[in-house]
Amino acid sequence: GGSSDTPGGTDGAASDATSDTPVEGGTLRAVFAGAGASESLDPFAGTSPVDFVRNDVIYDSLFILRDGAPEPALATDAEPAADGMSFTLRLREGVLWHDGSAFTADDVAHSFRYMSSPDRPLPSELQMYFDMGNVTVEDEHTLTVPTVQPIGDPATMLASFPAKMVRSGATDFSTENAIGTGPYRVAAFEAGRETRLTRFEEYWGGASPTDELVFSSVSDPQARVNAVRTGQADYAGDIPFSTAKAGIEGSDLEIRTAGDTNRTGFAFVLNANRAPFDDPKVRRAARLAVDRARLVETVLLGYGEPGNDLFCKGARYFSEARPLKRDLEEARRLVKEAGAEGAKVVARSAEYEAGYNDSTKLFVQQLREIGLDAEEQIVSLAEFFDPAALEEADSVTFSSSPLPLPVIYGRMAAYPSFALPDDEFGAAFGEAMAARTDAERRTAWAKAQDVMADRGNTVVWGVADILSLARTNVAGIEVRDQAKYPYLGKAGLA
Amino acid sequence: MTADSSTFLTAEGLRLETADGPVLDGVDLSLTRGESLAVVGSSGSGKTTLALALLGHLRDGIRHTGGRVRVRGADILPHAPAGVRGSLIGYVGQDPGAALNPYARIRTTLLTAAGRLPRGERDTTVRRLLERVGLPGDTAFARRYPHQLSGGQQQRVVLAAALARDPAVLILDEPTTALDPPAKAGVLRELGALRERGIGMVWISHDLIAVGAFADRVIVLDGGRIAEEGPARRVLTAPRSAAGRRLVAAGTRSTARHTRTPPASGRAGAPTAVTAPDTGAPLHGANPPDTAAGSDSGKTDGPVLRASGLVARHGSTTVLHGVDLAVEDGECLAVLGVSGVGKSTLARCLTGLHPAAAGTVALRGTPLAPDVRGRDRRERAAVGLVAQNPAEALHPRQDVRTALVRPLKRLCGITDRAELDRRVRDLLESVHLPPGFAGRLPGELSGGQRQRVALARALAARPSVLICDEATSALDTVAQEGVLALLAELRARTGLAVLLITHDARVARDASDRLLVLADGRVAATGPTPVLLPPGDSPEEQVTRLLTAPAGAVRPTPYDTDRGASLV
Amino acid sequence: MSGGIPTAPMSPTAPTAPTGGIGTGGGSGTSRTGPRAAYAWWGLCATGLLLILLGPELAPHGPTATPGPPYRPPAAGAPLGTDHLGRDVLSMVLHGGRPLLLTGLLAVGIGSVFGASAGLLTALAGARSRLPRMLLMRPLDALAAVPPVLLVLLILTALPGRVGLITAIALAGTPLSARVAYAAAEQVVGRAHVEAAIARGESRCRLLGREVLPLVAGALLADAGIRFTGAVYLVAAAGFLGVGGSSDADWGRLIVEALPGASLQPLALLAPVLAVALVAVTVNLAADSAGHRSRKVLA
Amino acid sequence: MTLLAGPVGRRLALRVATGGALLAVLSLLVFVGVDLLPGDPVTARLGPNATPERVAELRAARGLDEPVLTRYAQWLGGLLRGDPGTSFSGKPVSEMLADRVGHSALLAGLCVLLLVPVSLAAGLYAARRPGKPADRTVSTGALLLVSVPEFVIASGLVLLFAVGLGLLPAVSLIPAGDHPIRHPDMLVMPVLSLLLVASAYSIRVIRACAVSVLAGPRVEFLRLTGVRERTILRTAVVPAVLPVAVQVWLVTGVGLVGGAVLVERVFAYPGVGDLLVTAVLGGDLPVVQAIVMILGAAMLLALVLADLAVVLLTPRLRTGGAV
Ligand SMILES: Nc1ncnc2c1ncn2[C@@H]1O[C@H](COP(=O)(O)OP(=O)(O)OP(=O)(O)O)[C@@H](O)[C@H]1O
Ligand SMILES: Nc1ncnc2c1ncn2[C@@H]1O[C@H](COP(=O)(O)OP(=O)(O)OP(=O)(O)O)[C@@H](O)[C@H]1O
Ligand SMILES: [Mg+2]
Ligand SMILES: [Mg+2]
Repeated sequence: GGSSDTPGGTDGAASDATSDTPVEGGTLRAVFAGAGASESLDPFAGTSPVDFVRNDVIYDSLFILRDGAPEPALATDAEPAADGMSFTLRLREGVLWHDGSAFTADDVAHSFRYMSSPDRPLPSELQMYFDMGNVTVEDEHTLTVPTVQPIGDPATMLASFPAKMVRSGATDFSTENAIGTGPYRVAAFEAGRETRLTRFEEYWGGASPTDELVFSSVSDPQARVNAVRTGQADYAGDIPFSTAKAGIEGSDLEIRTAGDTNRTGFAFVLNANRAPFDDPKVRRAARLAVDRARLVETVLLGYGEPGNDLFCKGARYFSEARPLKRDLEEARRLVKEAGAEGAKVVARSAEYEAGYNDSTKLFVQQLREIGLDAEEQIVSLAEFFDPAALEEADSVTFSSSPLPLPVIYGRMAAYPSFALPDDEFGAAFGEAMAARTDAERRTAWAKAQDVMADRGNTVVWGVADILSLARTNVAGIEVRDQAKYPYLGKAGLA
Repeated sequence: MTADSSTFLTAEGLRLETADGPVLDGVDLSLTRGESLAVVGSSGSGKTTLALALLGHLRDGIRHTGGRVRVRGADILPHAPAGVRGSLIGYVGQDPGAALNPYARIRTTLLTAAGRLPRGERDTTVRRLLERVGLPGDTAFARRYPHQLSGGQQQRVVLAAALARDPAVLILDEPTTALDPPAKAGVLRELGALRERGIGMVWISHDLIAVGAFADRVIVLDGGRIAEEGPARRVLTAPRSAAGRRLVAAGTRSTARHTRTPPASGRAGAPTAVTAPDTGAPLHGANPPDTAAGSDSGKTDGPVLRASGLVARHGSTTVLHGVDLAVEDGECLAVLGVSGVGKSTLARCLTGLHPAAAGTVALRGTPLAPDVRGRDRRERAAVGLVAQNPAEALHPRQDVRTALVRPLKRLCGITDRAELDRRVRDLLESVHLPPGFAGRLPGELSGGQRQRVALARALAARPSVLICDEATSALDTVAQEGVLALLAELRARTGLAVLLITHDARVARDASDRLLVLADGRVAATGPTPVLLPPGDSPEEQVTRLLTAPAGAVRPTPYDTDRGASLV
Repeated sequence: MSGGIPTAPMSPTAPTAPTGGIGTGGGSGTSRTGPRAAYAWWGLCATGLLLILLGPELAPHGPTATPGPPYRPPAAGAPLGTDHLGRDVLSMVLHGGRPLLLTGLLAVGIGSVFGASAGLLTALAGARSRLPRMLLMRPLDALAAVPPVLLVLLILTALPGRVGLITAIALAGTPLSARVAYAAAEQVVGRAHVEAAIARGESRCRLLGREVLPLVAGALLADAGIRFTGAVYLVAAAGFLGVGGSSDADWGRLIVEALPGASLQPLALLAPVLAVALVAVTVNLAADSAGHRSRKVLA
Repeated sequence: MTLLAGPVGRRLALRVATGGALLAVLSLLVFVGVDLLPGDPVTARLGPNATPERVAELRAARGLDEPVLTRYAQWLGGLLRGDPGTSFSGKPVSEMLADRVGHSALLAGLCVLLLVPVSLAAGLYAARRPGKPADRTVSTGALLLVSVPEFVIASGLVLLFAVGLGLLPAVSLIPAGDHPIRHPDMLVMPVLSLLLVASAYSIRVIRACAVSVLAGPRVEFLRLTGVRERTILRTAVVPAVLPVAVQVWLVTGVGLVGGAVLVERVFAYPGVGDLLVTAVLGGDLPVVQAIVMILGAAMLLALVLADLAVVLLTPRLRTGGAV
């Protein structure tokens, strides 16, 4: 069963998880945004939706996320040591690689080393938590993994970051050598164009329904829509709101949402390290000033709802609180009180995702209404995350899908311009990371998010639906970690 | 005048106008099959306009306001029906250089004119056509492009193209102006043969002698009207109209010899010019000459312009192999040579437009840079050139005034507006053009008018040496006489030296002091004109003899030796 | 042309005013649009120009105002509806003309003048001198070898803002302009009147401007006219790449931004496209008629 | 006549030599210029996922903290050995470019192949009727086409032919392992969109040149001698127009190789233009540098060819005549 059975909050859009179950056989053709020639079968190299979606069905992780909670996959258990400074990883037995060899602890040790190698273009973020080079293999199916800070819930971390398992010794991921344990094996691959995958009959989780999966990379959203519309594909991921709003004629097509626990939170992260947002009052004023309804209507075209300034709605331990009401009077008062009237505010943005720049433009106007001298700074993608420039910016436009809370807050803490310098928050965050039981974690996260809600530096103004276009008979599509990268290992045509 | 049944081409009451007035007014004309009709008239009298009208074409700016032109009874104005031009009426334009397609080889031009031919016949057709006009028929020549031909060669190619389709009538607008006497004789023979074969001709010419030998009937145009018409013999011997009388008189009278002033040392134009009474001198009047010609610095002995050992190449072929020449103040040196021998190239070498590959050009003893860009203002002003092709020599978008003002400003440094206007008026007057022409564009001028503008432009800077490359070829006899008289006067009064490149034997004989004959890229002969072309005989025949004589048959004359210059 | 020349009354064929020259020009088939039609045409152009230049003053809303919901169809307050941000399309179009026109015309003007001069100078120097070829054409070749998008990026990095944008567009257009000019002039420079001018020692400026330019102006104007639309979209591309220089309401930007929602609010796309098209057609036809005088003679 | 031995051969040799020198200059400009582009390839690649320490680490690992000239020398060395380096995505640049350059060249080549007859025909058609309604129609039509951006035209074509009529595939989803040439149905609309946009420039320039030639004395003379209009066009007008037109065609064609970004996007065509923009946006400098070098070399080659074409097509220059 899928995770997102909750019906989509938006009228006219079907949920991604339909009640139909796919029938045996056939070919499912799906189009996703790609990264052109830099796409890769290396499961740690890809950065685009099609990379994630493709590599998800070729390779497996140790744990997967389901409803925000870790679920065993190639590993059956990750048990932290008493001091939290290491954990024992037990692997599933009877798992076969696509070439027929058996999956063992050596493969895991190699995978850990490979993904965290400093030579990689994108060394795994897991090394912020685990000492991945110093894994010890206890036996064929057991390993011990040291950590760099106390980690109470290693399974969640292993599930949250792309940590696919590759065969021991694998460094080359050309079409012939892209060997995983997943439900599909590679038949043909051309970066930026197409991947053809055939079913792996010996898959440990039970063979998939569909004979063949074909993924095409199509960067332009309208082109993805056109591909489905004209029958060149069955499923298109991540389509624009305007397409949905305009509607698609054709009785066998439907626009689906990933459900309201799988929405993307859109935010402005305020730089709490410099004036004026170093003053909690001004931060609060900005949150009071933002016209959430208007932003949702304009930027999301109504596909979503106002946010409550906390990231990761839908994730585990998320604090549901009511969004602040817009109150310009109060906001102006706070600004005046903080002596920040006419303060210069630079709102930095790049079109990292659709809607960044538009929301920034509107935000700037709204900030001006409360007496701040706001101006947008729209830059190219390549410049966007330049650390020096980020430190100079007062607000950075940002978004996140409902990642597990440790991931998002860990990331923000690591970025000086995103971090919230607040002792209370820091303590609660540390507690949450080290907590070993569910209850402890729940209280610690509640505490941390209370601080964020009170004087935090994130203005999560809305959560946006993730839309896809599918033929009505496409079934079995699941959301695991992020709805933009759905899991198609169980999908097929009904 | 009504056309009888054999009439092929008629014009009835033809009236063509420009914005300024009529160009042709009530012209009646008829041509029967096989007849040869000559149209003569002073420059600008409307001959070319008439010829074009007979082809059903009006130049821009000319309107058809009355009368008609018919071919075999069908109107061809304002639009000529397909099939008239080329196959019925062939045309040889006044300005071949401007007419040939620069992108087509000679062969292609001829084949295009000949129409559809079986593949096998093409080579022979091209050869036959080229040989008919006295050009080499070999493949290498047929593969040349127009820019690789001399002016005379170009003209003959155009003629060959017109013959290609054996039209019923040929309209020839001054078809021999750029031809040397032997070549001209050849072409005339060829045309005579055509006439024998019953091909009609309308022939526009300034060359009354050729006309007399050739035409059945002559029409004299004057200011766009027919001044008189009649059998050739009668019109040329006893013209009844004033215009006809003028033309004939000028054409048969031996131009008064303009001998050069004695080459006494120290004699120069300067004192003469400066002290000249301010009265009737249109050109070198009130203003002291401001060029080297007039300054006293260069008043040394010896020639004003001397070239020695000039070698010139076009690509890999050498055209001039070491030419020596010298012109003295006030002297007129005529350069003769068959068409294509390199006369224009020589002129361009002297002016620095075609840098010589070897040899020197010296102005009053000072060597000049081979490339005109390397010469200073004085040096540029001192050597004037009237290029062979007047149509190309004038900027199509610049009016006559601008053409004349530029050298005045640039080379004489005159900036005063009134002074400029006065000089422009004087210059135009000196070449017998009305001052109103200052506002015209070259496209609105007749061929002869353009040539006179080009001449006036060359004179504007008051050069010490004037190189005239066929500067009178497009002029009628009256105008020609005027121009030669002007040159003579300038020579006498200001010491202007003239290098006269010409095919016109009569001009060479009557206007020059000395002759220089080019053959095979070398100086074949040189000497005083009276020696080489003694008066009396037909100058054409003498020149033909000179040009066809084996190299070295004519020896340098004592005149050269006694000047101490070895010229051969 | 002939202004100020004393024309003697005796002249049988006194020259007429300059219009005579124009009227008689134009080759065998050129239209003889009367002066009336020409005035009407120029009047229309002038009106359009004025409208564009005054546009920002006429616009009912500011360039950043968002008076309505996004993608609203035409209604009383907003005759062309609103765009993706809820901005009034009419106002945006009115705001977008002036910056675009000024940037475009300036950039194209500079680029074409520079390119044409380089091309003409080189053609004029001819085979005799390699120097202009080496100093002008070869560097331009190198410039041509840099893709325009990258050129824009590089220049805007070094020189942000409108000046950079103008420089970038001008430079992007220069190489081809130079080549078109060179190739066209190459057919003309051998003519005897150019030689005569060289022999007179005319300055290079005069040689280029008076002797050669009029004979190749048609091709150059056609080149510059089309380049103008190229400039419009280079401005848009700069915006698309997130590098500054263009204002919010440049028509190019408006078009790029309106495309995703074209099915919801086609007017937001059509209005700026139409505006660009109108200006492009006008600019080009104006260039044509300006070149009309000079292009009749080339060969 | 052996062309290569004559003046043409000398010119060509010289041009090729200067072309090589220019390429060297270009390489330095490109490397340094691209390096100076704003943005940091490492942060651009890592996005918000990286801590500053990791960024610094990665910069060191990629050798980005060495002086630019050192890196240039290394890069140039690699280039000469046929190795343009490694993309920030970890893939060898050569592998990323391998097919895409060819695919884009195919698109551009097909476009130019059609552009030549289309622009000649339209340009001459208009030029023969200057100022007449036919001329206005062609000119205005061309201008309208060029002023509508290519992605609007491309989208319009998709709406018409793919979504509306269902005649052609909306997206060029070329199967893995296949060459686009094997799927002509997927090439039709991309080529057509490029053609519609690119032809305006050629048409206008050709028209302008042809108008002046047609009004000149040579054509007048040919007409007077009864040469048919068609022959006049072929022998006198086209040759005069070609030297200019060839420049435009070649430069347009090469420009399309890297410049058809938006059309490639609309049709998801696997070309190099999209890659270039993606790489620029993503700060993937090695890829940008390699693409720009390839496009630059192609452009320089095209320019050499264009120069050669002018010489070959202008008899006065071909025969090495006077200035
Ligand atoms: N650009 C050129 N390339 C090659 N050959 C040329 C070129 N120009 C002229 N020639 C050749 O050089 C020779 C000399 O030409 P030039 O024009 O000097 O002759 P010319 O004596 O003036 O003849 P004409 O009396 O017919 O004008 C001719 O044979 C001509 O074919
Ligand atoms: N397009 C024009 N516009 C205005 N006037 C013109 C035009 N063409 C010719 N003329 C004038 O018409 C008159 C006749 O010109 P035409 O060319 O017929 O003379 P022509 O008899 O051939 O003279 P030439 O012997 O000098 O060639 C001249 O005065 C000339 O200036
Ligand atoms: Mg005449
Ligand atoms: Mg000659």
